Amino acid sequence: MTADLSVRIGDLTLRNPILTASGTFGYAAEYETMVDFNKIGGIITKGISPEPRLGNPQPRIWETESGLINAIGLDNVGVEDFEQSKLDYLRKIECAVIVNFFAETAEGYAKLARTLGAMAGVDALEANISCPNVKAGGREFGVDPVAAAEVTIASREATNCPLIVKLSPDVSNIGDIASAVADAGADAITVANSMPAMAIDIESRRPRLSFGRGGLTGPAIRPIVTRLVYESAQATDIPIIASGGASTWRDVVEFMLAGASVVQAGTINFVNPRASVEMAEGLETYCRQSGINSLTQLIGAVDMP
Amino acid sequence: MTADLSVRIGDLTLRNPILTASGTFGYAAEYETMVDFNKIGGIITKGISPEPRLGNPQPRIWETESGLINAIGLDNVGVEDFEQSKLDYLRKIECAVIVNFFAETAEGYAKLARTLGAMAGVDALEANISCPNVKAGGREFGVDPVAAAEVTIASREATNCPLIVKLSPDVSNIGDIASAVADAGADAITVANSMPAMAIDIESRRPRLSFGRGGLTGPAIRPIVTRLVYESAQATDIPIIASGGASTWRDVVEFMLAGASVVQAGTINFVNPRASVEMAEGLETYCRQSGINSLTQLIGAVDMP
Amino acid sequence: MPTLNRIRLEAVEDAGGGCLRLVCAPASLIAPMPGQFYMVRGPWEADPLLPRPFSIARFRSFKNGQIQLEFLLRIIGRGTRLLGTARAGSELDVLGPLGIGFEQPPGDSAWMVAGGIGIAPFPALIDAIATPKRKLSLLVGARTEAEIPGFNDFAANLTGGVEIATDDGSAGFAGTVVDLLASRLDRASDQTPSQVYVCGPHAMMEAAAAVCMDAGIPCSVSLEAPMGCGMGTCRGCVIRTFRNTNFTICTEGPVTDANVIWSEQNSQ
Amino acid sequence: MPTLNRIRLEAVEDAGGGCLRLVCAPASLIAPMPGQFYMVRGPWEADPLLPRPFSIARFRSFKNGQIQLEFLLRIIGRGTRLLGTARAGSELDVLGPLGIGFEQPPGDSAWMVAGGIGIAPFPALIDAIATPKRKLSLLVGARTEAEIPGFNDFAANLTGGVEIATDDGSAGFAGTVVDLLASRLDRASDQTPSQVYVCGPHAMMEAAAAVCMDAGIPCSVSLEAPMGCGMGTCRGCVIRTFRNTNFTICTEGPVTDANVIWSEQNSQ
Ligand SMILES: Cc1cc2nc3c(=O)[nH]c(=O)nc-3n(C[C@H](O)[C@H](O)[C@H](O)COP(=O)(O)OP(=O)(O)OC[C@H]3O[C@@H](n4cnc5c(N)ncnc54)[C@H](O)[C@@H]3O)c2cc1C
Ligand SMILES: Cc1cc2nc3c(=O)[nH]c(=O)nc-3n(C[C@H](O)[C@H](O)[C@H](O)COP(=O)(O)OP(=O)(O)OC[C@H]3O[C@@H](n4cnc5c(N)ncnc54)[C@H](O)[C@@H]3O)c2cc1C
Ligand SMILES: Cc1cc2nc3c(=O)[nH]c(=O)nc-3n(C[C@H](O)[C@H](O)[C@H](O)COP(=O)(O)O)c2cc1C
Ligand SMILES: Cc1cc2nc3c(=O)[nH]c(=O)nc-3n(C[C@H](O)[C@H](O)[C@H](O)COP(=O)(O)O)c2cc1C
Ligand code: FES
Ligand code: FES
Repeated sequence: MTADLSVRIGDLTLRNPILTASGTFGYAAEYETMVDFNKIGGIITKGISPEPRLGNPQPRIWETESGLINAIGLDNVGVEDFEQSKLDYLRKIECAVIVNFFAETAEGYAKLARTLGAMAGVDALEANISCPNVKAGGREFGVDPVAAAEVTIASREATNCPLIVKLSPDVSNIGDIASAVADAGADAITVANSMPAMAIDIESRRPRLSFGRGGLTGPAIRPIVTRLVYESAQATDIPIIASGGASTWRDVVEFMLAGASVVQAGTINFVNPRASVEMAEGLETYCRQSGINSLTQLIGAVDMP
Repeated sequence: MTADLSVRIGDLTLRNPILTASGTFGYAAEYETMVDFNKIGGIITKGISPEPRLGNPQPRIWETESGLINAIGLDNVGVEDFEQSKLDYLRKIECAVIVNFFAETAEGYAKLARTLGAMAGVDALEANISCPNVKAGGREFGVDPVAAAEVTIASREATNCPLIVKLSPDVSNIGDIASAVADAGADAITVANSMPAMAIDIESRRPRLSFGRGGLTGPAIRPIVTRLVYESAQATDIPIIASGGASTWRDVVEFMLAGASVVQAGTINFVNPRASVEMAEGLETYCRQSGINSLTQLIGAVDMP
Repeated sequence: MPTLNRIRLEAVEDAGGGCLRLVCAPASLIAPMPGQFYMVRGPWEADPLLPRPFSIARFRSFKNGQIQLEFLLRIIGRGTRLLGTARAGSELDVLGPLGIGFEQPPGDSAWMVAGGIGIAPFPALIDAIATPKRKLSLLVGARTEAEIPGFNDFAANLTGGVEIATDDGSAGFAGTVVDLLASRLDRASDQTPSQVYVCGPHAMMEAAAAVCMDAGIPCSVSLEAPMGCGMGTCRGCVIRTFRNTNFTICTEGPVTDANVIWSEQNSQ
Repeated sequence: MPTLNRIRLEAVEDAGGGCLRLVCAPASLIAPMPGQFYMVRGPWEADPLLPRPFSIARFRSFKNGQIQLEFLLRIIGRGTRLLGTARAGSELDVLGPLGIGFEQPPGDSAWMVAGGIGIAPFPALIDAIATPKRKLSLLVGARTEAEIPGFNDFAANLTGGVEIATDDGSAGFAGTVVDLLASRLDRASDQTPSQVYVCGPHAMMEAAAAVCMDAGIPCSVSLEAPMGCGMGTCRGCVIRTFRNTNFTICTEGPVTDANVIWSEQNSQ
């Protein structure tokens, strides 16, 4: 007997709760030979913008203790080329295809949501309102409940496609933002994104990244994100998607106990391209061995004092 | 020729910019055989409260990737016993003695600041308005500019002793809080404290710490704190004291380039009790070899794009 | 008085029962007391971050004043796994000796009760308290036979014998080592020990302490908790005693009379 | 097609010049092309986090189809330091072969220009392009003699000779290896190479490319940038070409014609 690991986000059913995180899995084709897409819940594309973007100059990444700081600058092919050159492949793979997107204004989000949401092969949208790595990457939306709700409402009205909103981690009360976004009509919330961070080369006295700052990801931030997931889950009933530092199936279970329904594998794809499959397989084995036949037995089941 | 590494915090002159962080160095006597107090700028005591506190039950610490989560619960001897049993020793050591303290109300802070500030041998006070590990640990003050200013004003009026205010890292705009606290009369600002975090034991389904949540410290958080230091230094002219993840003299230089005047050695004391001395010595050598004869050549000297 | 030293690892040996022995090169160190411990860290980067506490399992003093340390450890997590893969010749950072060790037994017989890797501090204890007159016994418990570390290398002075307890009955007494302790105390009333030393999981030590208290025998335990500093500063290892006071394991322990933690009643 | 494999480390050898050679145990792998690279990670915890990119330095194909990989590396930071302390018998995670490697030279002579550890991919290249007719030369530059890795083990096929340049003049030509390249091109106009292969620091490769362009000689460079994934997904290694387009080093490179990056002008 295999456990039923399926989860729902709006109308979309995921085979299992493992997604690959935006910006860490390209447009999926890159990992074709390495990852059996049948084994994971879905993939999230690199963030798509209205126009193609070259991104920031070198250097774009810098490693810190158990973490990675990046300021890629949302280097992406743009919505037009995405449809023309990436979507055909994505239509063929047998897991959910979620498109991450961002714009500079609420109307920009709405427009892109409408366009992307109407494309055959796009199963859900993830609105990134929390990118720290570009001057206008939506971050101002992610730290304010009112602005976050505005973007959500605008995107929601523009499409029937399941809508996920991806929040910023650098807030004092993520619960307020989570519930504002939920009330505004999001189907799920991703908690969270990279943490605004910085590293400086003491020889040159310049930041390690050309952009100056960047976003910290990887195992270093997982304990912070676990707390954010817990707080978000306390504040809203819509599914929480954990994103930040998950490396193994144990981390997946931990995030689920904290309140996540779904977990993204991000930076760990770079360490081990098969990580997402190993997480899904590990979760399956764990559930089977522990007699868990529905993920509802795990989600939010932490026994807090 | 040795470089002049001295820095000033209000009326207090530190021999060099290395302090040991509150809660990671006890009341100094514990490290007597290990650390030459003549070699560092000063020590900060464990946080002192109006009454003695036993702290939280076991478990109180949990290690994560390059980080440590603690929820000690401000286990401390209380102000009375501090004066009676700890201060005599502290009066004898030849570096600055800074007393970290916290209370539950602005009046509580003021009262404690008055008492502690009047004690001979206390060179400066550090008001902790950011402890995530107790139900009333001041954290509500640390995330709101108005409340932070209130506590600062109350403490400032109560004592002439140099006053440092220690801020929370989990805010969207630390600059606002830094400048509010500076305007309210603080002599310096510590940026920051442990990051609210959480870890769960997937076997027992209980948090790894008895308190539920805890604070993440250590190298994992340094890139986040570096960014917070930079933002704080942009917002105010009073000295910034960096606290979060410093491990080596290179990290000290990095924090100073970002805008710190002083750097605290915290969790690294557990990894290497001599870390603070090694940082001070390394900084000295670095300055000498780089022809730096005043720290003003380093502080805030990052060349941002 | 603890010092921090970087010591070369001379050998990493299989100690049986899924345990391994780290043998350090002789170095100019302060001699530990049995029951004291060290915070040990290998030559890796920031993960794992903290050093790990290990009891001194055995040590030798050389004529030139140098001391050779030996640790016995069970691989249970990330730190111990990495220590297990350390290459002879690599260096360890070793902070210690730390805490309070075992005292001499008040009389001519003593029993040591080990739960699993709780056996670790006993070789050094035996070396320190063995006299021609003293009858020393070791009781070792484990879930199953395969998890019992070897003890032949230090069994010579165990004139009172060694007894094994396994939860699954795969070797020796079938049951916990505390059950074995209780039954042996019943059995051997003529030779009641003057002191019982216990090291193992917290709950096992509490149970053993209760058995000793009932029998009116002094009981020393070697306590365990996650440790950050080993020096009394982080407050990570602090436990609450029955008096609702704090007990700092790393400085007031790890070895203490069981009554300090669990019972007002003095066993005398 | 890259695969991810856990391979046993057979030996860690001193390669001279402060460099070391990692020799992997033969395994069932896809044979790489010279100039391709692997993302390599040792058996440690989460710090360092990412695997590190290393060019294939040399490889052997065995009759049973197994492939033995060899890497040549300079210890410059945390990851390479840990790899240097890895114990023979320990395991490496190796992702590859990745990217685009070197092409055969269009004619009968080729020069390889190495800046420091930029020598790494050339043993494999020499193995692949050496023919009895071809004259192959190696130009190696370093700051000082002590930093030049040994090359005797692969010098046999360098029928065009080996020349050394040191910034401090401690061995061979006094100056940069690009100066050496330029002066040799002047000197040896009769034997102008059909292809120059360059590997070294970014600025050195750009300068070497300019020299080749002036001389009208095709120039291949092996580019370098911090890499996260090696698979084109993280976008960490992307550089801007002179056309203001993006070039993804890990998938479109690391080896490319210099003109793709720096100049419109075609060298032909
Ligand atoms: C005073 C003292 C003496 C000890 N002596 C020995 C000995 O001689 N031989 C031996 O094998 N073990 C001994 N231990 C237990 C040993 O310290 C742990 O097994 C070890 O820290 C586990 O580290 P890890 O990284 O492999 O495990 P992980 O589970 O990966 O460690 C994670 C964290 O939990 C802590 N931790 C996990 N288990 C324990 C535990 N049982 N006790 C304390 N902290 C724990 C670790 O220190 C670390 O911070 C002793 C413990 C103490 C307190
Ligand atoms: C395609 C390619 C092939 C390479 N082949 C070799 C080789 O065969 N032999 C060899 O010795 N080196 C080679 N390098 C360089 C090698 O990857 C770096 O020296 C190594 O990553 C440094 O790691 P570290 O942890 O020791 O240094 P650290 O400085 O501690 O690393 C910190 C971070 O910076 C990155 N980084 C630091 N220096 C470099 C650099 N020069 N290039 C790219 N990233 C860097 C690291 O990947 C890491 O993310 C190659 C690089 C690339 C891109
Ligand atoms: C190199 C890189 C690029 C990223 N690009 C995007 C992006 O385009 N859009 C987005 O919403 N998040 C992006 N992220 C954030 C990840 O999707 C993820 O939320 C974050 O990395 C935290 O998870 P992790 O610790 O598992 O990596 C990026 C992260 C990395 C490391
Ligand atoms: C075990 C522990 C106890 C601490 N106790 C206190 C405290 O009592 N008061 C306080 O202001 N900060 C306390 N801190 C926070 C530290 O002073 C410091 O700000 C934090 O650890 C970040 O720095 P680090 O990463 O260098 O450790 C404590 C930290 C740790 C790890
Ligand atoms: S281990 Fe830090 S106080 Fe005991
Ligand atoms: S290394 Fe990730 S895109 Fe090239």
